This record gives sequence, C-alpha cells and structure tokens, in this order.
Amino acid sequence: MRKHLSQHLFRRFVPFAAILPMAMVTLVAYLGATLWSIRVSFSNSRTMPTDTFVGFAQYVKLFDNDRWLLSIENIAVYTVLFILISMILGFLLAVFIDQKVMAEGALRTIFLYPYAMSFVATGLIWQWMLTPGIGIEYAVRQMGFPDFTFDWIIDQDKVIYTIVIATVWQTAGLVMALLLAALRGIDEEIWKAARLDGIPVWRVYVSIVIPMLAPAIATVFLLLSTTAIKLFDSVVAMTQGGPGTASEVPAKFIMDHLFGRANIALASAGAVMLLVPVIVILAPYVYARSRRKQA
Amino acid sequence: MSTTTAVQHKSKYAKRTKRITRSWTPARLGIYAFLLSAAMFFLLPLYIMLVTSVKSMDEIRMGNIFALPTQFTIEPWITAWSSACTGIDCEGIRGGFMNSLAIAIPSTIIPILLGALNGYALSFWRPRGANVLFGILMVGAFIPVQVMIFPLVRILASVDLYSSLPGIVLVHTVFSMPVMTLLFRNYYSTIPHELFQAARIDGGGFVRIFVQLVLPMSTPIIVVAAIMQLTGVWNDYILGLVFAGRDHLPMTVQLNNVINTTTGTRQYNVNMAATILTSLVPLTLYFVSGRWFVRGIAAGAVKG
Amino acid sequence: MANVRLQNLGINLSGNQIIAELNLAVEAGEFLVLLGPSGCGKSTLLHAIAGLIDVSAGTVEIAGQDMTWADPSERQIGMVFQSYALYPTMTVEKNMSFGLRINGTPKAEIERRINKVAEMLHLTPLLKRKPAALSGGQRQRVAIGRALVREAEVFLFDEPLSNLDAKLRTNLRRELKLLHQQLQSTMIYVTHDQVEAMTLATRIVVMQAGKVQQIGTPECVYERPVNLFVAGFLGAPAMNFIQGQLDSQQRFVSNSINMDLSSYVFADSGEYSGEVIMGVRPEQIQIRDDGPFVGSVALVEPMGNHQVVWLQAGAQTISCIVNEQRPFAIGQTVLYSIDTRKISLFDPKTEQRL
Amino acid sequence: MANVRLQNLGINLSGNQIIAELNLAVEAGEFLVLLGPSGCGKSTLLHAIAGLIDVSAGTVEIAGQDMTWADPSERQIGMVFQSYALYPTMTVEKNMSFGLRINGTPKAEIERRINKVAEMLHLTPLLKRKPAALSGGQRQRVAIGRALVREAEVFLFDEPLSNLDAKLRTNLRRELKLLHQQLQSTMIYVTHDQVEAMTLATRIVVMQAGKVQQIGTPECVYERPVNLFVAGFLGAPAMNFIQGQLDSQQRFVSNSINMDLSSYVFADSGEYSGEVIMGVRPEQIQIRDDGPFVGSVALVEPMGNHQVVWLQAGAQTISCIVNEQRPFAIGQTVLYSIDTRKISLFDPKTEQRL
Amino acid sequence: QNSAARAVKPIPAEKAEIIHWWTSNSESAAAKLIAENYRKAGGIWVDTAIAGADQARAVAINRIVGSNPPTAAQFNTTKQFLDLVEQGMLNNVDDVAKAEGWEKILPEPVLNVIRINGHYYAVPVNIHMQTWFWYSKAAFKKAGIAKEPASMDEMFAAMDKLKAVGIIPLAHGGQAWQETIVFQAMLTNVGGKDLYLSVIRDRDQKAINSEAFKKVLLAFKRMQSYIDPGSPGRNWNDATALLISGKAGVQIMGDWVKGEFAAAKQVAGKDFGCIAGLTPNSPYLIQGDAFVFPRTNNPATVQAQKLLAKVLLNPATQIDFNKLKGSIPIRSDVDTSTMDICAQTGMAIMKDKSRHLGISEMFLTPDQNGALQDILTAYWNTRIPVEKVQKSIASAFKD
Ligand SMILES: Nc1ncnc2c1ncn2[C@@H]1O[C@H](COP(=O)(O)OP(=O)(O)OP(=O)(O)O)[C@@H](O)[C@H]1O
Ligand SMILES: Nc1ncnc2c1ncn2[C@@H]1O[C@H](COP(=O)(O)OP(=O)(O)OP(=O)(O)O)[C@@H](O)[C@H]1O
Ligand SMILES: [Mg+2]
Ligand SMILES: [Mg+2]
Repeated sequence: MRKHLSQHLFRRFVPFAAILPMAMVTLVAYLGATLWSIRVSFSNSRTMPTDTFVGFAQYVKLFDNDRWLLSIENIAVYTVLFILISMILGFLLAVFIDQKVMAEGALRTIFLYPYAMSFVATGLIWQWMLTPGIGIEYAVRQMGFPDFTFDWIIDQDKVIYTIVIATVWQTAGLVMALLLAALRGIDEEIWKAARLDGIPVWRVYVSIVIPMLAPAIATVFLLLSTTAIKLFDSVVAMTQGGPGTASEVPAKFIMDHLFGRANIALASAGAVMLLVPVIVILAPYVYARSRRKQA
Repeated sequence: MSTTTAVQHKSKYAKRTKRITRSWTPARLGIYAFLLSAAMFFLLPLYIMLVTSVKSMDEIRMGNIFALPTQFTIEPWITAWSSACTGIDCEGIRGGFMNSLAIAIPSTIIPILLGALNGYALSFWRPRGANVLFGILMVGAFIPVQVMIFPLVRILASVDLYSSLPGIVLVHTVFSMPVMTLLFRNYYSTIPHELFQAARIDGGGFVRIFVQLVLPMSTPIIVVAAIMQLTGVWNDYILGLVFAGRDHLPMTVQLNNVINTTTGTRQYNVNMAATILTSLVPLTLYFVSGRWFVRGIAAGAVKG
Repeated sequence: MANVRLQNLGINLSGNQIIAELNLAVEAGEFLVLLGPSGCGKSTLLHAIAGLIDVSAGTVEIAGQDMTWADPSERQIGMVFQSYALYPTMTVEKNMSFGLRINGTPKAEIERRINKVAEMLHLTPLLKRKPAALSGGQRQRVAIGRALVREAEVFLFDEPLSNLDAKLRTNLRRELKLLHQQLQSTMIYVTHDQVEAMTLATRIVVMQAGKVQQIGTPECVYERPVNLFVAGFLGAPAMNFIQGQLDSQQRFVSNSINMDLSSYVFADSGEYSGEVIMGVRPEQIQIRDDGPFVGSVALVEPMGNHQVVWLQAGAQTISCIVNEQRPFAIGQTVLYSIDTRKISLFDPKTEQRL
Repeated sequence: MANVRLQNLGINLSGNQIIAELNLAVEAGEFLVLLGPSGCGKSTLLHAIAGLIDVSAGTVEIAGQDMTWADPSERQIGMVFQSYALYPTMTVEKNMSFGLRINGTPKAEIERRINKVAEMLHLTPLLKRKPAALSGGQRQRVAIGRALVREAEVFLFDEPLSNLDAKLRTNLRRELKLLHQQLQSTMIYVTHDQVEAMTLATRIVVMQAGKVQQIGTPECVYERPVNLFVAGFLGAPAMNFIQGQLDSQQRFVSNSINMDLSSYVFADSGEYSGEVIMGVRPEQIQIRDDGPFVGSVALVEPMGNHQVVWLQAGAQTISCIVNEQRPFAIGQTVLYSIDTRKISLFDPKTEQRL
Repeated sequence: QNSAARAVKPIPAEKAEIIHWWTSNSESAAAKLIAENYRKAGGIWVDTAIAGADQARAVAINRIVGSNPPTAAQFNTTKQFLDLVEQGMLNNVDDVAKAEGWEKILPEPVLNVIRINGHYYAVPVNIHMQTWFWYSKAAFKKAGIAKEPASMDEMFAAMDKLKAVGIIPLAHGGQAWQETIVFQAMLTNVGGKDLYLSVIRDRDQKAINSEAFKKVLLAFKRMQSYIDPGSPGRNWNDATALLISGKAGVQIMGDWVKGEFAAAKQVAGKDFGCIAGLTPNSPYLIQGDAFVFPRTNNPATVQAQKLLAKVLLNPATQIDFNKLKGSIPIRSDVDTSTMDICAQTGMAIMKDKSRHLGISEMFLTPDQNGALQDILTAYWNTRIPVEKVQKSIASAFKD
C-alpha cells in the first residue's frame, strides 16, 4: 500500500518534471520579460533602464503620438487581411496539393521557398515589382495595356495592402505545410464514407474536413496572429514605413524607439499595449478551457 | 431505377476508362490551373532575383527588372560566396556557414523535442496548472522578440551563458517554445486518446510512451516543426548577433553585412546571389521533406 | 491471482452519471462475464477497473489493495479494447511486444510468448504488418494478442471476439478457457454472445443502465432470472412472456393457456395469487400432436441445426424451437405443450421474480 | 432494384493480390450474405463494389451498367463500414442526415427518415451526441443508421451487428429483413453470425482467401457443402469429420463406426469407393440408449437451451448437440446413432464433395 | 612585422575587438586601412562588422550590458552615447586627447559632442556632409542650364527647366531619413545658420513658429513637387542611378554618393557636379563616425583602446581612410591635395569656422530627432498644412 502510494506519487510527479523547462521558460523569460517591460514602461528610461518612475506618462505620450495611432490602425487592417488571405490561400494550396497531383514535391517547395529567403532581399524585390514605372505596372503596360496602373505602394491608403501581398506570399507556404500535415492525418475511411454519401468534395471539406482540422487551424491562426502583430522586417524591407508614415506598424515603432531612438520606456509601453488586446481575447478562452477540463 | 435512365447512364459510364476518370476531368484541370497560376505568383520574385543575380550592376541600373541579362555573368555568385566584403574581410558569406550549422542543428532539435514533450504532457497527461502556463506562454508569443532581448542578456550573463553557443541555443529554445508547444499540443489533440490509454495499460511510463509511441506518430508535424524551426533559426539575425558571441556569428550576419548598408554602395546582383545561397539549406530540407508528409499516420489505430 | 472489488462505484462522463453505486466482487481466478444491453456501461466499467477513467465515487480494489487512484500500469492488467486501440506505427509484433519490452522481459521470453500467441491467433504470417494493412478481424486478434502476451493478473476483455468468424471464435473461446485455467488469472469479459457467456463464465453479471441486475452462475442466471429484464435479455430467441392470472389453486390462466403450476418454487417461498407474467423459454415449448394448447404457425426461421417457429395463440406470439427438420406451413394449426419445470413467474408491477 | 455483377475481379492492396478472378452475380433485390474466415477479403470486396478501392482487373456492373470506374457517389450505394467511419465532428443526427441534406432531400422527409431509423435503432435519445460520447454498440448503430436513411439501390453491410447485444441484434435482424422487403433493394451483407446468415440470406456466398467457394441458398450451403472448407466453416459447433473407408457395398468403415451409406447421393451421380471423409453435423448425432456406436463423454458445454457434448470415440472427438437438460458425467460411456440422411462425403485428396 | 611591432611595445598587445558597421565594399576598404594601420602600430584588430548603424550600436550596448564588451564600438558623432557616458559605461581617452591636442585640430561642433564634463569619450574619424547637391551634367545640358545654381531660387528655376524637358528634377529616395536630409538642406540653405541653431539647438518655440521657418518648410514641400512617382521607398543609390543615367537632374545626398558615381565610372566635375552649399555662406553640416571605448579595468585593454584612439586620428590614416570612405578628414591640419574635387571643396569650406554646423542629431536626443523625422516625412508625403507642421515640431521639441 505504502509502496504503491509512493510510486504513485512519483509517477504523478513525472509529467510535472517534464513541463519544468516550459514552466521555467514561461515564468522566467515570458512572464519575467513582461513584468520587466511593464516596469520599464512606467519609468523614464532611455538607452538603459532606470528607476525613475513617471507613472503613466509614457502611455500618455504614446497615445498622443500620431504615428503610434496610425500604426495601430494599420496593424488592425493588416492582421485581419493577412490572416484571412494566408489561411484561405494556404488551405487551398494544401487541399489541391493533396489531390495526388504530379510533381507534388516540386510544387510544395515552390510554395514554401519564400519562407526560406531573407526578407531583406525579397522585400527589395517586392518593392521593385510594386514600384510603378519599373515593376508589374511597367511590364503590363509593355504588354499592351498602356492605361494599366498599379501603384499601391506609393499610395498612402493602399500601401498596407502591398505589405499584405508580400507577407502572404512569404507565409502561405507554411500555412499549406501545416494544414497538409493535418489533412494527411484524417482517416481514409472518413473520406470513403463521405464519397459514398455522394457528398461533393467541396462540401466534404467544408463540413467534415475543416471541423476535423480545427486544432490545426487554431495553430495556424495563433501562429499567424503572432507574426502579424509582430510585423516588422517586411515593412522595413519594403517601405520603411512609408510613404511618409503610411505603413508604420507598432512593432516598428517599438523597435525604432528601442534602438535608434533610445527610448526603451516608450518602446516598452508600446509592447505592453500590444499585449492588452491579446490578453483580452485569449484569457477568457484559456479560462473556459481549464474550467471545462475540471468538469 | 427505370430502364430509360439506365440506358442514359450506360452511355455515360461506358466510355469511361481509368485514365479519363483519374486525370483529365475538368475538376482536375482546374486544380492544375490553380496550382500552376499559384506557382507562377510564387515564382515571379524568384525569377527576378535570379535574373538580377546574373546581371552586371550597370545593367541593373538600367532598371528593367524583368529583362533577361544581355550579358550573363556568374561573377556575383562567386563574389557572394567567396569575396564579398563583410567587414574588413572580404571572404563572402561562406564564413558563417559552419557557425550557422552549429547553431541551427541543436536549435532545431532541442526546441522540437521540448515542444513535442510539452504538447504531449499537455494533451495526454494534463498536469494541473499546465494550461495556465501554456496560456501565459501563448500571450508571451505576442511580445516582439526585441523587447525581451535586454532582460535576457542580463539573465544569460548572470548564468555565464551570454555570448556562447549554449547561450544562443537556449535563446532559440526560449523564443520557439510557444509555437512549438502549440504545434504539437494541437496535433496530439487529434490522436485518439485510446492509444495512449492502451500504452498505459501496457505499463508505459511517461517517457516510454513519448519516445516509442507518440514520437513515431508525429512525423508529419515534426517535419513541419523542423521546417519552421530550421528556417527560423537559419534566417535569424538579431538573436544570433546579440547572443551568439563573436565566435559563433551565424551566416545571416555575413549576409546582412553584404546586403544591408545605409551609406555604402549596394550590389544588388551580389545581394540576390547571397540571399539565394544562404537559403539553400532550408530549401534542401523543404525538398527532401516530402516523403515524410505521409498519409494516415494513425490509420488502423482504432475502430469507431 | 488477484481479486477485484468495486465498492459503491460511481462514474460520470461529461456530466452524465453512467454508473452509480455499483458493487461487485470478483474472486481471484474467476472468469466473470459481463452482459448487458448496448450502452449500459460495460466498457465504462472496464475502463474504470483499468484506471483509465477517474471514478467519481467509491473504490476499486485489486488483489486486496485499494487501487482507486493507482496508475493503470501499476494494476497488472491486460486489456482488449472494444475499439482495439492498436499502435498504428508499430508492426503486429511490436504491438504485442511493447508491454513486455517495457517491463524488461528477456528477449527470448518475449519471442516465445509472441510466437505462442501469434500461433494461437493465426497471426504468424502477419507479424511484420502494420495495423492499417490488416482486416477488421485481424486487428481484433492483434488486440487480443497484445493483452494475452502480458500474462497479467487480471484480464479485461471488451467484446474480444465480436469480429471473428464462428469457427475461429469457437477455437479462441476454447483457447481462452484453457489459458484461464493455466494462468489462473482473473478475467472480466464483456460479450454479447450467449454461447461465449455460457461456456466461459464461472459467473455472469447482467447489467442494465449502469446497475447490476443479477450475478450468478450461467445456469442460475439463465434458469432463474431475478427479474423480467434479465429473463428477457438472456436467450435467443428471447423468453416468451405470457400474461395471465394465478388463481388460488396455483393454476395459471390466460386466454389460450390454462395449466397447473403447483410445483413452482417461489422466490420468497411464499404463495401468491393474482396477475402474473409467466416466462417460458422457447426450448421449453414442444410442438407435438398431443399438446394441450393450440396455436397457428406465424413464421418459421430455419437455423441450420434447428428451426424457430413462431406461433400465434390469441393475441400472444410464442416462439419455440423445433429440433427436427419437419416442415411447417404458415397458418397451419399446431398443438403444443409447455414444460412447467423451468418456467419463471414475475410480478407485473415490480417486474421481480416471484 | 439493381443487380450487381462482378466479373474476373482482381484486387491488389500494397502489392498483395487480395482477390483474384472473382465472379459473382447478385440479382436485383437479393439478400446476399458473404461468409468467410477473417481476412479472406470480404471487406475488400465490399469496398470494391462501392468503388472505394480501385480494382486491378475485371469489371463491376451495377444495375446493368459498367461501373468499374464510376465514382462511388454515382453508384447509389449505402454502406456500413466495419470500422464505422463516423464523422467525428458531427452529432449522430448530422451524421445520418448529412448525405440527405446534400442531395437536397426536403427537410421534412429527412426528419421523417431520421426519426424512423433512430427509433428502430434506439438512437433517439442520442441524436444530439457526438460519436466520441457513444458506446461501441451505439456507434455501430449510428453507422447502420447512416446507411439506412439513404434508401439506396444497393446496401453493403460489413458486419453491422457485431457489437450489439443478442436481443437488439435479433430485433434489428428482423427490422433489416423487413426493410429489405419494403425497399426491394439489393443487399450484400457480411456477417460471422450463422444465425444472421441463415435467417437473412436468400443466398450465401462462402469465400476463402479471396476466392468464392460456394454460392447457394442457406439450406443448400449448410446441407450440401461443396468441399471440406465450406463444410467445416459453417455450423457451430463445427461439422464432425470422420476419416474412413467406403467399401464397394457403400458401407462406411472407420475405427469406431461401421454403417451403411447406400442412400447417399453422390455429387456427380457416380459411385465411389476408397478413402473418404465423412462429415456429420453435431445435431445429426443422437445420444440414445439404443445407439449403435460407443463413445465416452470428454467435455460438456451447457448452452442454456441445449448442451454440446464432446465424445471420444477412439482417436476421434465427436461433438453432438443434446437438447434435453439431461446430466452427463465426464468419462461416462454413452451410445449414439448417426442420422445418415444428411451426411456429406468428401474426397480426402481433392477435399471436394463426393 | 607583427613581431617587430611587438618588440617595440612595452606591454604585450591585447586583442582589440572593434564593432563597426562598415561593410560595403568602399567602407570595408576604409575600415581595412584603419585595421592595417592599427596592426602596424602594434595592435591586434579583431573585426566585428555589423551592417546597419542601429543594429551595430544595439549589439554594442547589449554586449556592454552582458559584461562582454568590445574594446571599441562605432557610434555617430552625436548624442547617441550620452546615456552610456552618464551610466558610466565608457572609458575616456583624455590622455590621448590631451597629448594630441584635439582641442586645436577638431571642429568645434564635434568637440562639443565628444567632450562631456570635460572628458573625451569618443574619437571622431571623419566628416560627412549630408546635404550636398549633386547634379548630372548631361541632364543640365539637355535642359539648357548653363550655370550651376547659386541660390535656392536659381535651383528651383533649374528644376523647372529640367521638368520641362521631361527629366526628373529631383532624384529622391522616399525614405524618412532621406527626406530629413532634404529638409536639412532647406533649413541651411533657405533658413541659414541662425535659424538652424535656434530651431534645432535651442528648440526655440518662437523660431519654430516664425515666418522664416515656415518658408523653409514650404521650400521643403516644394522640393516634393520635383520628384517622380516611383520615389517612395526607393534606396538612395537607386536615386543616384537616375542621375548617372541622366534620367534625373539633381540629388540631395551625403558625400557617400561618390562611391556610386565611381562604380559607374563617372568623374566629378566632368560627368556630375557637386554643390556643398548654394550660397557662399551656407553652413557645412557636420556629421561623422566616432569610436567609443566601453569601460574596462584591464590595463592591457585600456592600452589597446588608447592605441586605437591614436591610430584613428593619425594624419596619414585620416587622409587614406577618408579617400576610401568618401568623407573628409576630421582634422583640419592635413594635406588634401590628393583628394577629389568635391572633397577639396568640402575641406576648403571647413577652413571657415563660421560655416561649421552640426547636424540635428548633435543637438537633439535620438528620440526628438526621430519625432522630427516622423513629422517631416508625413508632411512630405501627405497634405498637411504647414502651420500644423510647425505646431507639431514645436510640441515634439517641448520639455
Ligand atoms: N493495405 C493492405 N495491404 C496489404 N494487405 C491488406 C491491406 N488491407 C488488408 N489487407 C489484407 O487483405 C486481406 C483481406 O482483408 P479484408 O479486410 O477484406 O478481410 P475481411 O474478409 O473483411 O476480414 P475480417 O472478417 O477480419 O474483417 C487480409 O488478409 C488483410 O490482411
Ligand atoms: N464521453 C461520454 N460522455 C457522455 N456519455 C458517454 C460518454 N462515453 C460513453 N457515454 C455513454 O455511457 C454509456 C455507457 O457506455 P459504455 O461504452 O460503457 O457502454 P457499453 O456497455 O460498453 O456498450 P456497448 O455494448 O455498446 O459497447 C453509454 O450510454 C454512452 O452513450
Ligand atoms: Mg462497450
Ligand atoms: Mg472485414
């Protein structure tokens, strides 16, 4: 009895031991960094963190800043479009590649390769392609459509869409790979049953496959959300936030203030503000889940 | 079924042969059309990169990005690989290759293993409180990496890991943990729980079940994780720069030194060649990973 | 040798009370067969004994020790899952040897056991295959094999032979019985096959809706069912229930039947008169030319070695088993008799045996 | 009403020839039962008929049309998968109604059918549940329900009742028969249950290792098996095979038995003498005090309504069915007789019926 | 060589790790020259090149925080390292500065930045002038512009002419920092030194709201009307390429542009012209690179730092380095006859102390400077009333 009990306790303990690295990382790195950021955001730190606290001054400054407000607006538009289009395109690619097509390996690599390329260079290519006068507009005009215009990248209102295009190009392949892996996990018998039921293929996807892919879709969604909110490299490489400040995004604001502008307090305030909507969205979900587990 | 419809149907199916049904229905043509146009969209930038990389700078200054080179040159490739300047040395990007490998291999394997382990513990064992930790972790995934650099530098310096190979591997592990855990956790949630139960009856402990049952069933997701992680680490610049220390600077630092400049002259052809060269390692992984995207990893496992 | 004792067991699944206040004592070395309608909680019970689902009340005792919260791997249990739960990435051989390799059984011994079990289950040519390349029955046999190689203290079988052909099933049934005798392990066995239940069980447990209805030897349960449910559940074709009156002379009177039941032994050794339900098994009804009762043939089902004849007697349909191959015409009037020695009487209100 | 015709069918699965040169003609409205040992290719055959796996040779004809390469959805087929293959994210109701909603059946009609089928399968209280929250038998019933609501031309059932309790199974068997009569659809039904096979089939097909061994009415297959395999496969307990000699006077002679078989009708209406194997079903052996042959009781299996007695007669073990509840002691010597009218004789070399 | 150097040195040489951002071909050659000279002087140069000034500085700071500092790190001669000094994270090089008499040879604005509380914390190495007007001789010829513009009005007139013949008047890269350069050109050439100082140095609200400053802003906005639609996001060198090919007339950019012309084999004075300031008294904006020395107590390292400081300002190093880099020497006492005409022009102007003027980053904190940049780029790219811009700048410069 006693032996069993101790063995039992030991076994119960093993899973906890296994998640110890995760716990450490979560608590020390993530929770720690978050708390640190919050602390810094209430100080007047510049290049280095200092202990002079200034209350909400940085936040006031933040929301007094036109560029920050514009960045928020931009990232909202960007996030919605980027996630939506990447998921749809990635899903379609996964589905079509899953149809036993020829040259599957080559196609998969083609769709994935943008993900492997440093955006410092590919961003420049996109900038070229989108620049009126040398890029796609030029090429189409050469092909005999002299009135064709495609100048979003220099358009204050549309430049954010060009970032969407280029980042979708970069990420859609990864979405495809993720969903493909999940698609391949669906039992063949389910497919057979659906075929027998005479269900059109698209309906099978909509009504059976997509619900079964829910965990993978959740993964993709979270993954895309994190990359979207942290959007930085692509903007720097393609537009540097321009024209003007039209394509500024929060992460770039944070980075500029973190390094070039040596105002880590304001940068931290920005980072903390980024987390607010995330927590607001995620917390009830986590709470509900843990409640359900206990039930 | 009445005989008239039967006759109609007969003519409809009789002509069908295997080949027709399998490859050239309009639907299949549509699929190929979609895939091909998508491929074109994806390849266009690569085309420009390739074309640019074999032009001379003079030609690039002319400005027609789509045009084929009038004078083909592979000089930029050679330069990129072995003689572009990356500081006072001009030895191309190859210098960091071994460093990149030394960083990328452990930084791919360890996070994947940890992610799988976390996902496994979260989905099957559900230790108390783990979900809350996971929630915090996922929120943490939204913090821009750069914001965390400063505290991390301090922490690593305090344990004497700053500017070392283990240090940079640890940092990659930390930053990849949310995504890796998420990936595996959600993947495992689709595996029938009964398999896990059977293994417990068989006396499998935490580790055994993980190594012998769960990991072998994870091939597709491991491949995806490897794609993500290897690419991420291979292309990482800022973390390698800050944490790896001078002796372990990854290839991307060289690449960036070639490409990135504010006031120096730019050699677009060399930049493109260098970029493509740098990405060859992940690209190779993408290409060979195909056979691991197997179907039905859990097929035949359970009934119902 | 290990006994299993469940006390006041309660189990909830997603908020539904599946099993409540269940008590069951399985003796060491016993072969207990669990019977019950689909969805009554048999699998749930097995899972609880194995420690795979947490009980919400009560205790599970194995080999004299409280194992309610012990890990499944500590319970020394071999189990065949109703859904098989084979390891998809392992070959048949690996599937079976997994547990042994884990507890460090020597290689040679593993091989010996695998070969023995594979032989018995006709799996030898399939040892190198993965589950996905097996037929349904083959998968089920692998599931059985995986449990058997463990030579555990307690075996839990959840409908282990349901997808096998009759011949194999008969063979395996015999092998299991043999194995039980050899290993002296305790077996808890869920089946829907009456033949299996009858031939294998030392005792049968009949469950309904998460509750135990009767526990007893096969003969006892078959011949002296404690209530209408057990009576109707066991036996195929099912017991005939004939409603009528028991008068003070212990005569049973219904529309078409009037017979003396004075030899009937009441459960509480008392007497009774009034409304009753008489249960008669089909094999206790003989169609013979000198039978006292009349019926007309409504349906004939030939079963190979016997036929089931359904008789219409007034509003009552009565099934009986005829062992000769004698032909019957639908509508034909026949005479039949009822063997009163083995009938059961039930109270129509409480549905309990009288 | 649709017939199904398979001609020279060949099927390979991962390089193994599972089915070769199979010919089978199922008439419209027929209820064909497929029998065969585990792994003989029954499920594979059903999948091929449904168009779910590609055949490597031969043709599949449904309703008179070549459907070898037609899409499964064009074949008007309802199927119960051996592994159920329920849609895990849909409720029971959705699982059943999905196909109907897709092909535009009116809402009211869908509801009517679902209710009818759910009623019949006792699924009504479970309609809102997802498959994961169902017991094994409940899942199987959902799988049946999903096929039945389609009211297709051809139904393929792959062991649809294997996980149900005897009572439910008897009920559903009857319902299926009724449904078959109503819909007049063609049914191809895999089962391991002899009772199902006997009661449901208009014809039985016995398969072994991908080949058809015999096709015929249940009685024909049971009483006149064409070879040793079919003879041994059908019937539980299995047919007794007694090796011996047939002498020129048509007397069968073995160690313990010597009897006159002059009334036996040979398959090729010729005569035969020499080594034979005599097949006798257990129910054709009567233990009676005036029996001509002697044996000793080796084992008794009580089966509720009958008992199986295993007799040792020389080296031969013989099973027989005793319908009375008469007690036997192990080792007890008994006399028995053999009903010669329904015996079968086989050639020991070719294993074919003589 | 190395052994010879070692023989001269009193204490054994310590490896000196230097973080810098000179990675392009010309920069790299320039850096190499310093390294070479350092080596000759007995030091051991360990190179850590990191492209991008922000990145390189960030790494340097993190390395300092992580107690693994480099021996020296490149910064700009601006306020960037002020915080580090205040936190006590840098060593000073007072010994060297005193011994070499920096006070006499370095321009005042530079001294003001590197000398903090009387200590010298950085070694400046060069002077870049950001607001050069470069023009294509071919384009000017085509547009019929005979004379180099000598005032802002003439410049506008020239640009109108260029526009008339279908040439892009202003080759501009539409990135915020390039727009700031155009602004500074306007502020110095239209507003003049005094306005510059009261706006940028004194952050004088009155000056910012003045008519004079408004004129500067309007001139700045007028420049925007001379660019081509493809300009947003363009790199400066692609703008230069427009000049080289004769598609554009003028570019306002720093003297690093010379590298591009050289790569295209164009010669200053023949193929293109350079104007440092439109009027004889327009200020010469000083910007440049400097090295700082993270704090360390290791005497060998301190030794290495001092040696580096010495080498960096060595006249020979100065000449050779700045030739390669395209900038002009930081010290006024070197012989410039071997340099190109643009550099010589620059050096000539530098002789006049009254024309010395530091770029905005020498006066503003990085944060204020960034805010100014944000306002300017928004103004350049959108339609914002000039008064609002004045107000925004005023509010960004408060406190
Ligand atoms: N993917 C596969 N690759 C190779 N062989 C296979 C594959 N799937 C099934 N088989 C084999 O084909 C044979 C026929 O399988 P099938 O499922 O048709 O059997 P079955 O008659 O339905 O048996 P059961 O009664 O056990 O369900 C089996 O021996 C099986 O091992
Ligand atoms: N996760 C669940 N949530 C709610 N109810 C459940 C869940 N799993 C099973 N049930 C219900 O619990 C009851 C018992 O299920 P169990 O699997 O034990 O039945 P069973 O006796 O094994 O039946 P069968 O003979 O059909 O396998 C069933 O009515 C089933 O619907
Ligand atoms: Mg069950
Ligand atoms: Mg099968």
